[in-house]
Amino acid sequence: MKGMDRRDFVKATGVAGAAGLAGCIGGDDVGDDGPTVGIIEDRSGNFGLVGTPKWASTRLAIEEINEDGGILGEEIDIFDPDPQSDNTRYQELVEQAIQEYDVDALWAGYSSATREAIRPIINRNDQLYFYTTQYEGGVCDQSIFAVGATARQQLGVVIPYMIDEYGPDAYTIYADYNFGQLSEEWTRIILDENGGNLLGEEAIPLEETDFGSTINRIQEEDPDFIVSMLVGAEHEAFYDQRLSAGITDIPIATSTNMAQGYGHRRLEAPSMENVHCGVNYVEEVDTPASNEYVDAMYDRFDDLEYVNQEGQNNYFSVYMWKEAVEEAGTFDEDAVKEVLQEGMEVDAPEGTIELNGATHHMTHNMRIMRADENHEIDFPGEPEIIEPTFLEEDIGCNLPENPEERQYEPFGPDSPYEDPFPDV
Amino acid sequence: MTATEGDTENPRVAASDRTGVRSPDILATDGLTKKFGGITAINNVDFSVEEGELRCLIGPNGAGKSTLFKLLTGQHTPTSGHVYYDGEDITDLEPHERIDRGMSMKFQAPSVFESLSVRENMRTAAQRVIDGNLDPYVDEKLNEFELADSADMTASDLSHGQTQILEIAMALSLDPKMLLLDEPVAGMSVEESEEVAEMLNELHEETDKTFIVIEHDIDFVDMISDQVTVLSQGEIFRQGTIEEIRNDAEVREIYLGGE
Amino acid sequence: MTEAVEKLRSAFSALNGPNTYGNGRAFWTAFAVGLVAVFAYPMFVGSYSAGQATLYLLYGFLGLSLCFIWGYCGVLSFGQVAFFGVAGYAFGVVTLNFGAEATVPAALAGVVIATVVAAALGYFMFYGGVRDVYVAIVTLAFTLVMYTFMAQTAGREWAIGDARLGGFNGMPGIPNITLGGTSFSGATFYYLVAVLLLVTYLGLRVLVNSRYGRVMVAVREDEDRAEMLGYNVKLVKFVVFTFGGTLAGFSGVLYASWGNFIDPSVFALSFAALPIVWVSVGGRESLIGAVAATFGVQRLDQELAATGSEWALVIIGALLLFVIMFMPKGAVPYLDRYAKAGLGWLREKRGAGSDREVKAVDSD
Amino acid sequence: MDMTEVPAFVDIFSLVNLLLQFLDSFAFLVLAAVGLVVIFGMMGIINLAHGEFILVGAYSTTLAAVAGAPFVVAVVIGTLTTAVFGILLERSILKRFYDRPLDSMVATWAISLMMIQGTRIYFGNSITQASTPFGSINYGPYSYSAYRVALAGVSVAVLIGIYLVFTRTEFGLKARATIQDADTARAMGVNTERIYILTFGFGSALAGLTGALYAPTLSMSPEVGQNFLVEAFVAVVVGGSSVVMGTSLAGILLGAINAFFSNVYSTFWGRIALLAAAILAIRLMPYGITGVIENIRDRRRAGMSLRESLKIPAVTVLLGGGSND
Repeated sequence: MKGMDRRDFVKATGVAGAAGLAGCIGGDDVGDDGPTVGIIEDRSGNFGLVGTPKWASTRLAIEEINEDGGILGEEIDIFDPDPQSDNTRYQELVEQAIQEYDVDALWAGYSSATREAIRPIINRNDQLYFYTTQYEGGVCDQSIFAVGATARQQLGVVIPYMIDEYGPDAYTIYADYNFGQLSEEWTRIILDENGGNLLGEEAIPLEETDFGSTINRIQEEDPDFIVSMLVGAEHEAFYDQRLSAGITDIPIATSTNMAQGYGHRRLEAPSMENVHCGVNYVEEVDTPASNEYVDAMYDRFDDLEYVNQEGQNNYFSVYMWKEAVEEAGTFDEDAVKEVLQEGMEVDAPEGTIELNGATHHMTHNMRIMRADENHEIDFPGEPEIIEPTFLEEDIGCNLPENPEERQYEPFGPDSPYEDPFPDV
Repeated sequence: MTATEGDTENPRVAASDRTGVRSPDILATDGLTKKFGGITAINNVDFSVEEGELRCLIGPNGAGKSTLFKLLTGQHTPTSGHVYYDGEDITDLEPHERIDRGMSMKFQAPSVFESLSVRENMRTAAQRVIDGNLDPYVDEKLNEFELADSADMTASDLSHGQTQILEIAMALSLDPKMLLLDEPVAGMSVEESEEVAEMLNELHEETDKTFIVIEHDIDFVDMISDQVTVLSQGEIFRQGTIEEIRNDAEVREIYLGGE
Repeated sequence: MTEAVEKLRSAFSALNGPNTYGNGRAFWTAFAVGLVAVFAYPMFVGSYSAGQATLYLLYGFLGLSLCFIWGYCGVLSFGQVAFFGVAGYAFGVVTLNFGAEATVPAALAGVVIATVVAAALGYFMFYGGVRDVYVAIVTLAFTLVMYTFMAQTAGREWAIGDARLGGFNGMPGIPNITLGGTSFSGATFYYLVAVLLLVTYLGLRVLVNSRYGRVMVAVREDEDRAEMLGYNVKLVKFVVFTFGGTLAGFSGVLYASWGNFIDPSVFALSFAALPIVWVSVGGRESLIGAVAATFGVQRLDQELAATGSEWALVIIGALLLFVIMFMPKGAVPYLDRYAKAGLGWLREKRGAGSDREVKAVDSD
Repeated sequence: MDMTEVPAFVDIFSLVNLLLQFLDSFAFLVLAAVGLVVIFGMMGIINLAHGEFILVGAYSTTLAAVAGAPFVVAVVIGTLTTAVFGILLERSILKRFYDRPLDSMVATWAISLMMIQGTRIYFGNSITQASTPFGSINYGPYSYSAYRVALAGVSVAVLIGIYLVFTRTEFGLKARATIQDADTARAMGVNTERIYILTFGFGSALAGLTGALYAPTLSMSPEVGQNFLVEAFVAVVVGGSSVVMGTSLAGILLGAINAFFSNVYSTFWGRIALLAAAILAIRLMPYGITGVIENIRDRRRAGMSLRESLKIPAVTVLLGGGSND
């Protein structure tokens, strides 16, 4: 790719001696002395709240590795600018990470909008990239390792529980953009698979803070539980209004709230009472591995507010990458990717999980995180390993064989699913 | 109202009589009224000026003189009534369309392009009437108005009197048929006022241009005009020669009462 | 032969006038040096850095568009990014439907749609009697409306042909501008944008120093006076605003092609404020100031972000506040004054050259 | 929403839903806008840091409430803190921009940038949120947050308060005189500098009050003030520069539109309708409702009958076009 650019450049300048000058194009080699990773995670702007633990976890993992002697005897350099929740800035910084710092692996981006903004750059450069946010699922892309839990994994643990516990009738509210819409489609599928029923749904604009009529509509349908894929600080207003409208007795299943933005810590109780989130990890998970990790985080970062689900995903994926590099015996991205694509077992703070080489997704130890009236967290039931089945079984995504760069949707043309509730 | 009835032709006739002999009135208003909020600034005014006339418009503060001007130039839209110019109903025309028909105006507060040079100010006016190279025309005008020495000064650095003259010069550069001057000598020295009066008289005699001048200073009015309209409380109060107006007890009263 | 020289001379003189800073030999010498630097830049920093710099260059059109309408005609638009965004989306929609071969007609379509939207909004405002600071409010409201609307177009129903608007996730996969089989990216795109920007800059110089430029400046200085000189102020503002939309639209097309992506953040308040920042910092009555400040501010912003410092945004804000407080007319007029004083001093010292020449060097 | 299957009594409750939603929307629009409108209408400054003034109010209220202050006390603390903050900012920076309204936009934007990030540096990405006082209003199968409905009452009280301040107090009279013509006001012995300070402080206090009142209902992050900007600017565009009349009528009109579409269709359509109304308003009422009302009033005073005086503005509203003055 770099060679290509140089050819473009020669053509453009038309300078006969430019070939000689090409040696002077030194920008690409800056910081190329040792292995470098890029950590491009939001620490300010809209996603600063949820991005900061991601940044901190990645840093912590790299620092631990360096203290331990590095990888293949080499210390790892870090390039960690602040993209400020701005997608154009992400594009610039990802280019910079790849071209100027020649990063060997990249952790970048909270929202799926950011992922889509940088995906062309990642693909063009065949950059090894870990996208760690829990997301709607379906990205089958040879350069991306989407190691966060997918909607199918999260909803797949929480919705069956809700149906068993509270009854079959659900009402869905979701953020009106790609993540929310696709998650809503998964909700339909999972409800249907588990004998549930969809009474109604509503898409909520991203900037909305007024949920009065939404709550009225929910009351009108009188569901057994609500499925919420609300996103961001604005939508958190729903939980307060739910409390002051007095409907905390209608339990909520969610794939988003609490596990990322730790609403149970930031909102005054009991607005999150009776909220159930399908998670693979949060800092309340009480296992030795988890506690060790959480302690290390707070030791290293004094003013850290929470260790969220995504932070853990960054943390274990750094170690996963380390193992792959060591097995490959080189930092060469293609070689490392080849190792990763053979699949790998990882001991993460959430427990032992597995990378699926064919789809670049992970199995996860899925739990139900529940808040009580004091916002104390418990995890009813046993952690359940859920595999990322959609791409492998339903779509047949097999990246080592067929290196694609696509995102599949549950009701898209290549998917076997049909909308079980076409009238709602 | 009675004062104007005798000498005003019905403007409607003038407007409809396009094919006939042109009315001597270049400008006429018919029942012109303007209200701002609760205040009636101009009340049912029938005002007319003959072509080639030099008319002075006087009246105490708040009599509505400047408002009347703005209604004539289209900067204000009348609440009711009509304005006729050269036999045409121009009530609904935009200001620039009225200027195109040969009006021109000097504002009450000196109004030039302050951050531009004097020459640029003149060019901006001159390019309205001159195609091609502006410089000969601009130089001529600068000389005519004795602004040549300050041509490269920024307009905001001019003295008050010079600023007034620059604005008059710009207004005249358009070669208008009718020029509206709102207090052209306000803030000028006596000498400067006399120069302006002389210039106006010359122009009045040598050209067929029509002038309407709002003026406060009755001595200046004396220097330039013998036809005077007195405006009071938004209505036409008197109209006549300067002598008649000077000797009118009621006019004195409104002036004393008004100020 | 002499005729050609004469033609060249008159073409050059059309570039200069009282409405631009920098008209003399000193300015043009510095300009030539700067130009050489701009064109040599990719040879020293490499294709990647050139690609980065392309972003700042293409923002230059956006900066120029606001400088043109605000600095020269006194119309403060808070909505230049709306035209920028509309054009970018239009470019995306056309190219995603018709492929990379269609980038030229797509670019045209983008610019035309931005122009039409600007014309419609301009007509609403200027013929509706909206003036002064209300123009800023109305254009800002329009931009925020576009933001909210585009952010919620994620559903499958929001598609034009094969192109899904994509809501908050935006529209990925927009191809590079392709001309005669050459796909412009990296250094080639840099040169394309640099040449276009140069041409646009020179064209705008001619325009603002022309008769029409004089009318624009008259409207900026005093609308009533300009109107009483017989200028159709509403029409002038409408035309200038519309053309500003064209320039902003052009910027948007280049942007979509640069990042192969566009999303609703182009309509966000934080982006909408940027052109105002650039133009204020550079000096709103200075075209070169707008371009230079666009480049400078964005570059600095990026450098600060790359440090990862939490103080980056505070520093940017403080810098802006400083400039707007202490150089109210912007950096270029400020520099111009000092350069002029410096040159005058130099000439005095050498005892050579008349005042007249100093004037020729540095305009009035 | 399928109305055919629900029993008839629900329709009455649906009307209550609609009414409460309207009150909620009205309150949000009015409170989002008042601080902005006072500073803009009285001083001609578009305060792009309006959201961050709200942030100051919201944060100080939340900190006070979480520290144990009763909610009403916390609201007063939040409002006063913002007023003091606004006055300090006015004295140190904004007073330099009074004759440069356009530059003041750049300055306030820079201030906004620094304040958001400064808040993040100092307080972190969020602070603990206070919870909403009062409970719910219950009717039939429905309920509504009593607090949000109560805010409608507060917003009306705020509007009345502003009206009284500007018409019945010496400060108000002086302020209006200063805004009309600062030179004359000065000549008449008004300390205009003081008036500017107080007006700015008053506008800041209103923004602070908004932040204080909504503090328990929103997530306390450094961007909390940004939630109000769209509504605030839309209300200014639709209302025009008149503080009390424009803002209240804009609140009623936009609140009704938003409530109707949110309630009958969905939140999404509520928002789209709100924005569409704003766009239409730009076309139809370039000076907002204030402009239309003044136009009608002028015509009434010009001696037309009510019917007649409404006729022309109606035409103007439908076909556009405005007067030059």
